[in-house]
Amino acid sequence: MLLAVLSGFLFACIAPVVHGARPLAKSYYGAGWVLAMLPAVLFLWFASHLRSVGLNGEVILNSWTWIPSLGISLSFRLDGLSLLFALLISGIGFFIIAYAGRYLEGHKDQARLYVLLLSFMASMLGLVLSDNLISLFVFWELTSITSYLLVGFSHEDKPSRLSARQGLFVTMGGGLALLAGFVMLGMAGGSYELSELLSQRELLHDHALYAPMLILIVIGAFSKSAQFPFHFWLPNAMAAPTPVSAYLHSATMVKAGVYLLARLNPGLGGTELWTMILGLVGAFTMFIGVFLAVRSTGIKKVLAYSTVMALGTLTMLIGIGTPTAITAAMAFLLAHSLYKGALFLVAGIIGHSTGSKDFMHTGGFRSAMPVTALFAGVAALSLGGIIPLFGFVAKELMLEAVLDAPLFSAVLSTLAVASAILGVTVAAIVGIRPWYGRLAETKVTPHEAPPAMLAGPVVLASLSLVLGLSAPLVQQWLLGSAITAVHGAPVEKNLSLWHGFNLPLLISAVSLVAGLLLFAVWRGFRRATRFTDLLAKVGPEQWYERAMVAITHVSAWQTRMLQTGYLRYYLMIVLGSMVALVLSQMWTYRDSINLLIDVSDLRFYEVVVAGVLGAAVLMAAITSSRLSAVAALGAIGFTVALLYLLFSAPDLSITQVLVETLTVILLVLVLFRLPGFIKLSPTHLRLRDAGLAVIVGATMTLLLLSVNGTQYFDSISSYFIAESAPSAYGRNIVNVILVDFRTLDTLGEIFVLALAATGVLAMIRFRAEDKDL
Amino acid sequence: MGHTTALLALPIIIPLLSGALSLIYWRSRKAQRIIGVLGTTALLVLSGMLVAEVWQHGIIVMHMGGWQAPFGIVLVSDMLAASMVFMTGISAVTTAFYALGSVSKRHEHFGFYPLMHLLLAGVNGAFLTGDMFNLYVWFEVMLVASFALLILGGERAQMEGAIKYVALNLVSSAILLSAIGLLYGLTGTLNMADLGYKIGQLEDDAMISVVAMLFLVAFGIKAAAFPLFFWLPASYHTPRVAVSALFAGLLTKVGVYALFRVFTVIFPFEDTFAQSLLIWIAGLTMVTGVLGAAAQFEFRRILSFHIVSQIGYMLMGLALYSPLAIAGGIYFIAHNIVAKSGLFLISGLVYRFKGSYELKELGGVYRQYPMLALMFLICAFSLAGLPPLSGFFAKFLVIRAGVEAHAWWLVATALAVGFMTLYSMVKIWAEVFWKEQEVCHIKPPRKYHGGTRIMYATVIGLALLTIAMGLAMEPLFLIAQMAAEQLLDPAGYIEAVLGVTP
Amino acid sequence: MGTLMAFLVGGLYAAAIYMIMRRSIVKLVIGLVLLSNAANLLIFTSAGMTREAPPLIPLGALQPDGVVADPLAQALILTAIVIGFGVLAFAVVLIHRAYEVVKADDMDQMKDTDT
Amino acid sequence: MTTDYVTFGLELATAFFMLVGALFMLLAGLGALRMPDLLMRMHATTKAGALGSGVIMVAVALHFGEAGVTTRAVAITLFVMLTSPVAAHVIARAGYFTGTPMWSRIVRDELKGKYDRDNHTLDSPPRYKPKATAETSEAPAANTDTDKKEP
Amino acid sequence: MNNMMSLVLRTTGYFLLPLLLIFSVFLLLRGHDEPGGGFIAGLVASAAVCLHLFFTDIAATRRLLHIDPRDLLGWGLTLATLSGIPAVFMGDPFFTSQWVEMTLPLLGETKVGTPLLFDIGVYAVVVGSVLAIVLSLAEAEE
Amino acid sequence: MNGLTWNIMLALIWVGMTGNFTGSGMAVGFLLGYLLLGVTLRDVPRFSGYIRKVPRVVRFVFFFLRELVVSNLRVAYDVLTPTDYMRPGVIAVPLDASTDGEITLLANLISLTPGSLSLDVSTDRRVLYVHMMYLDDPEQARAQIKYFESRLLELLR
Amino acid sequence: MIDVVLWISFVIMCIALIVTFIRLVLGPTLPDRVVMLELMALLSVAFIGLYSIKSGHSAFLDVALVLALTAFLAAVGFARYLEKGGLHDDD
Ligand code: NA
Ligand code: NA
Repeated sequence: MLLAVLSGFLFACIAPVVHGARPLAKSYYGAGWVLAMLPAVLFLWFASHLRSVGLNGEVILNSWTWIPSLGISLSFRLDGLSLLFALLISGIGFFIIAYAGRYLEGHKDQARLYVLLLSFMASMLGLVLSDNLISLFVFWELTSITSYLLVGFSHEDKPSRLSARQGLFVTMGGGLALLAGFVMLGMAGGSYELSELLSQRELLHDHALYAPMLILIVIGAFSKSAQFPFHFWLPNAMAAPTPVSAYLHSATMVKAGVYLLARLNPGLGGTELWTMILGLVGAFTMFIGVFLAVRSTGIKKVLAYSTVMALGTLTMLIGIGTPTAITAAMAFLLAHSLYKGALFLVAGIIGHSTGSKDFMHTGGFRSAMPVTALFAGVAALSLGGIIPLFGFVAKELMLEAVLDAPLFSAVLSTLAVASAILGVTVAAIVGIRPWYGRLAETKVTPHEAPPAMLAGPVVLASLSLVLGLSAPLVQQWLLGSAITAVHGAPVEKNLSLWHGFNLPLLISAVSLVAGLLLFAVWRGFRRATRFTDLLAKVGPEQWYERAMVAITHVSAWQTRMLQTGYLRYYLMIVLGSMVALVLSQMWTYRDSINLLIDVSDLRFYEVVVAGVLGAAVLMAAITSSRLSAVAALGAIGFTVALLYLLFSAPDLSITQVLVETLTVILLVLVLFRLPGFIKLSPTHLRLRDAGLAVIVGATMTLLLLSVNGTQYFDSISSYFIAESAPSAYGRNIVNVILVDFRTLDTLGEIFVLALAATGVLAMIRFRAEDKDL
Repeated sequence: MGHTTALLALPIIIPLLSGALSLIYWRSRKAQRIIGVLGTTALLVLSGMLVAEVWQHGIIVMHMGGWQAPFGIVLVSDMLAASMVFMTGISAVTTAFYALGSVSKRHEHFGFYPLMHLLLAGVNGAFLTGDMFNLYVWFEVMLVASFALLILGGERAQMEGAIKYVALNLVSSAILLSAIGLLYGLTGTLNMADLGYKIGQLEDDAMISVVAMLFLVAFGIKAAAFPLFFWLPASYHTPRVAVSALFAGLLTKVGVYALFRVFTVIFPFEDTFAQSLLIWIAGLTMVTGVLGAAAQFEFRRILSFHIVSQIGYMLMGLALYSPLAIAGGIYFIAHNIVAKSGLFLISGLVYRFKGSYELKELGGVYRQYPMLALMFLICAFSLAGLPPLSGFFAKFLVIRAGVEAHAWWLVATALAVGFMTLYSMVKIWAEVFWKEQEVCHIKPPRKYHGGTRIMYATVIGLALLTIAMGLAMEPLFLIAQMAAEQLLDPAGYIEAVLGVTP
Repeated sequence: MGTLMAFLVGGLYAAAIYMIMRRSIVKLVIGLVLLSNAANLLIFTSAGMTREAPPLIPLGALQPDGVVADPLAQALILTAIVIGFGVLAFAVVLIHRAYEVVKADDMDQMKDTDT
Repeated sequence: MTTDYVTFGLELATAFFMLVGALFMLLAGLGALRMPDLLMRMHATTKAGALGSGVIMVAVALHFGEAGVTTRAVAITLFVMLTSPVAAHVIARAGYFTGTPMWSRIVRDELKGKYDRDNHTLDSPPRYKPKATAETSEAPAANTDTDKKEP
Repeated sequence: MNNMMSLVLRTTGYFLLPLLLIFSVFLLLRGHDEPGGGFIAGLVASAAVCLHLFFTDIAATRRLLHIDPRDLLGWGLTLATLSGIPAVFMGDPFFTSQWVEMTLPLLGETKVGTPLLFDIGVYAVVVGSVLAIVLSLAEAEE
Repeated sequence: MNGLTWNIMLALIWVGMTGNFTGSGMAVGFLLGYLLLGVTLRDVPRFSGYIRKVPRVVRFVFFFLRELVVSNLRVAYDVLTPTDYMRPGVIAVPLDASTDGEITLLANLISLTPGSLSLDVSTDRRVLYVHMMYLDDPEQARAQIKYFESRLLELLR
Repeated sequence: MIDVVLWISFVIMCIALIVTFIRLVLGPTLPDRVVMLELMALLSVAFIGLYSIKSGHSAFLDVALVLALTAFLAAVGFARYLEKGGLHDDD
């Protein structure tokens, strides 16, 4: 299974080679077919498990160690649920890649598209096959990344870039919540392996972190699956070329969230919180999605919003969690993937063959492109939930589940019925509007699509019909085990095309009529509901936009406040922090700190030297002449040297004298070029700075007084005094320390000097002239 | 253990000698280049051997000059130090190779190579030394080398940035020096293990806690922690990009390392005021850094601010003070060195092709240089913490540690900051790589002449490394874990150095 | 003497900080000199000061007679003085070049790089 | 007994020289404080300063009575005698050159106007020149007492 | 002919220069036993060269030096670093002092060791650095 | 080989023979050597100059020291009394000294003696400008300095 | 006796130091200040002499030796600066 996942990445790597390969060079779409062989093979490989996994309900586990110390492994799990998804991903992937070969024929970035599509497919496969939360998350994020690049495929257009960014931010933002949730889940369950986690339902439900972890995971899933309030990114992601949209929206990425919820249902599901969040949000999303679909006119937009509806439905069903609901969810999932995949490809064909991108500019294409029209119609029927298509099966089950929902049945049912009606309208818009009526004026003369592009819609739409007719078989071979996987136990619910006359059927019939009526007054309906645009102004998309603006503003403000460019403010903050920390700690320990104030042992000449030093320091600080300041530095140098001398440090004293002399020479050499001091700051600022400076100084004084009063241990220097002559053969202990006991310090020190000299040379001799990097 | 091996000193001696030789051969570019490549490669190899050595033998100690601890200076390598030295080696090799293609004759003539070597020596010295004052000395070596590298070129922006950089870093050095002096006055010793040992014996260590604050501030400045980071964004974008990359990769990490070292061995951190403080510092560092980046529209400035925010994650590892957290922090350091250096180097290539660092003026790189774009994506997504790159696991570790410690706000901050990092990376991607360039001010050099190829190679190397660090996480995590366990058990360190059990 | 030195050192720090915070870059350098002296004297004081007993061993002896001043502190300060000198030399030339490039002695005209 | 006298005599001499030396140093300081202009201050500092420190070195040499110390004391004295007039000279010259104001009661200034400010050459007065062909026509920039700032 | 600095200074300077240099070597060699050592000695030597610079000009001072300060820098650093290496061949840690006892004319029994080499390296580095800085600054001045 | 070198060699030999490697040993050796030279080689032309010069040097040193002390006392007096008596001024002194060494030594010594401070030497080295504290009579002051110069030159030539 | 004289000498030296410093502050011109720095160096030499007598440690004389040899360099530096046309008075 690892190979199944990795092969996608490998193919992605060689895609550019294949794309440019000489035998295929004449017809670039040829590469599409070649590369499509990979998903085809994968599809067949997964299909070969239909008997064992699908029919017999086996679970195949495969594990490769990755980071065992952290409980992260590359473990894969092929059960009904992952098989269903894997088949959808690889199957639809086959058509998409083949389609892309033709759709973007001659496009300069076609090779990159292959790379991205294949990587994306591989990531999706990894996601649905992973049995380890963290590796699942890895693939989860990979799908976000690849989809970002796919959505931004036409990256030279700004809207395209913005949409890609929006999708990325929403899904990644959710991804972060998901990560936190996963970490909590792993902590609560003691493992990241799904196989282990899902069997600990009780433990998880009772865990103190159940609610937060659930909410975090749900946020992650919702953002990916475009649940309200994250639904807005999906239609915007329509900037992508059609094969991309189709792939993203039919089978794959957007369903990742649904997949995750379904996957975790046995472990986390079944609580009121679960049902409440998933059920209500799902239902609301379903309604919003379909409502907005009807309100839109752009071909892809309509399809995208209808996808939102489907995702809402799925979420709602998983939230309800009853056997019927789970069955409905799986059926709906399959149905949606088929018809939506077909319809997106059809949308692409319309765009490709006519140049139209809006339903308002379509009509009457049936004669020019009959095959497309036919299969578009079939897919639309499935979308509308019309018998005998598989969509019908799914919709009936959905209505049944909603009606029997243990919680919030009334709300859910109301929304479900409303959505069913609008769903029919959407189906009509898609299935009727472009094909019938007056022939619309188009940029391109309508023509039938080539086989590579037609293959997808034809097969997928046909499957909608075939599967609908063989619903029980589908359950037996495929959905049954998936349902078991989601529910955590086998389900006694049979899938069939015909349930007899019951309430759901009635609702279906009513909604069919109502939906078609609504289609008839589509324009009017859209006009009548224009008021909802006002709502959009305060809707989640606006939140997103505002957040983006807020980030810019807040960050600019913060930078203005903090990174002012004024060294003195930086110093104020730095030193202020230091003083605050030191003083606060001193205050905390005020009882055990012992300030030593003892002036009894002073000698007058020491006081005088110190006094002159102090006065010189004052002079250096307040003089208005820089030359006086330098002279004051000289005085400081001499007095410091005297202090060192008075306290038994001849080497220091000599060094100080020499360094001071050279410092003065350096300053004098440099000052020649510089202007005199100008009084730059007004008095109050100088007082403020002086205040801070005095506080810093006082802090250092306090520190020193307390350290003078405290000596915890004897100094190690007695060792040097004792060993200098006998072991190091030197009588000047300071020098012996420098060149023998602590050679490394001195070594570092001379390197500092050398570095300073090198820097100085560079500064003086190196003028900024050449700009080459 | 007291295992003595020359391996311990070589990561300092080699760059010191390389630097000295490069200074001797300052007239010959060729010699300097050869020394540059050989010296850094040797450094990498030796540091790899050092890691292996520590892995096998635990903490190793060398008593420089043959003087017993705590009297002489000891070099100590636990796993933290060894792995930091190894990361320095990686940084060194990339810089040296990238420099072959990118550094101009004049830069070479005025000391790029010796400065680079000595910067590395300072960094490694700081990592390996077991003596507080010696740490100060190596900090200064590193600092002055960085000063000189920073101004190499002499442009106005460099001078302006350098003045702030120099002033603030010198203030921090003065604080550090004062803190060391006070600590010496209190304890009469400078050896870290001895300090830890003696302070551990104290009943009343009021003044120690006070002085610890000075260390926190001094190293906080070096590490560019909130609110002490100002010098970094003011200057890091001004030098040549090979230099920026080296700085970004290494300098602040040394400050972080020092915090890790000092607040485990000398002032154990658990349940102290300093720890609770550091939690706040970590969070605020992340946030202010990332917001700073969000406000920028210049390639390298964005990257510079992100250094700050990433420091927050590393500090978070220390602040949480659990084995996992510290391992996470350590892994984060390693990851950041790779990813951040890579990004800076990429910005240099972009500059070479497009002649600007301003997002506004850039564009079209994805179309013209897809390989470069891919490398950027890898490094940028790694920085933003996306799987399966090293950044993801770095983030994962600290977040998991945060969750385990129930540090909810810190976890939330870390996650949000991860998002904001993505924000900035996407901004760069969209503007520099996706967008069409309006006007190109320079004539791009021929696409693949020798220098560019070497630059490319280093960038690719780093990108592959960040992938590899993610994929081969297990051994790295074990190393980080070992480092963390050693850090959290100062007794082992003390015993290795002093031969006494506290 | 430690007490007096504590106040002196405090004064040195205060003056140094005040100078570093001025707008004039020349004052910045003077502040750095003061800062370096402040830190050195702080170490000197903190280690404890001894009168009239330099850490030297008389010719022919193996140990000094009597108590001598702390040689380690002196060695540290010596190292610090040298480092301070190197850094200062760099800083002096830096302001010199900065003045040439910016053509002003005013820190307020050197804030373009930050934002 | 003899050694006691010698010791006492040495001590006495030491004390004397110390005191004298210190007084000379004080003199230098007071002179510096009180004198009205730069050059006059330098009279005090150069002479009294050099002498004072030299005298104290004599005291040092007497006190220690060791060859090594004596050598060093002599060396210090010599160095002071060597360097301090040079220092005085260069400062005086530079001070004069840059027009440091002189005391208002100066009686005579034969140097006035002899410096060439551009190439720093110093002319000698015509009467001391080998041939009496004094070119009075060349008029170097005036160096007046009030001319504080150089051009 | 440089009129900038006076004849008096120049003449005294030529006298002081060797004096200072000798003094610096003296400080270097005795540093292990009395106040002095490589650093102090190096500073004195640099001061001597600064003096020379002050009474002559840069060209003359460079001629006086014979060697570029940058070379001095590099060699000094190398010498100081290498002085720590012999220990390794004796099986000791880096920078363990190695002493050779020898009888020298005039000085008698003398111990000569790597610390002296190290100190000479320090001396060279100090002279090299200070002169590199001062000379280049002086050049920039002109 | 001139007298001084000989004298030093004799002193060294003395020190070597006595084994007394100290300053005082050297001084004794030097003195002995000088006496020996003075007694034995007085008439050898090569050494006669040296032998005559040494007492002059000694005398000059004492002369100079006296001047130094006197000058200091004078300064002391001035410092402690009101400034009214001072008549400062700059005079030009023509030079007989011709070599750099002579001029420099003279200038430095003048700076160390009472009431005078060398300012500068003219570029043609003919004139020394001296600042005087008490310039009652410029010619007298010039003569004073010329006398000083002659004593010095006597010693040097 | 010698102790008493030492103390007196120290007192005198201290007064000298203070007085010198006052002139250093008063200036008024750069050359004045430089002269005072020179004097401070000489004062230090003398002070060191006294102190070495007081402490009995001749090692301190080495400091005086260095001072005597090198302190005048600062003055020479200043003089050079002035002659090159630097401001001598920038109050
Ligand atoms: Na203490
Ligand atoms: Na050694």
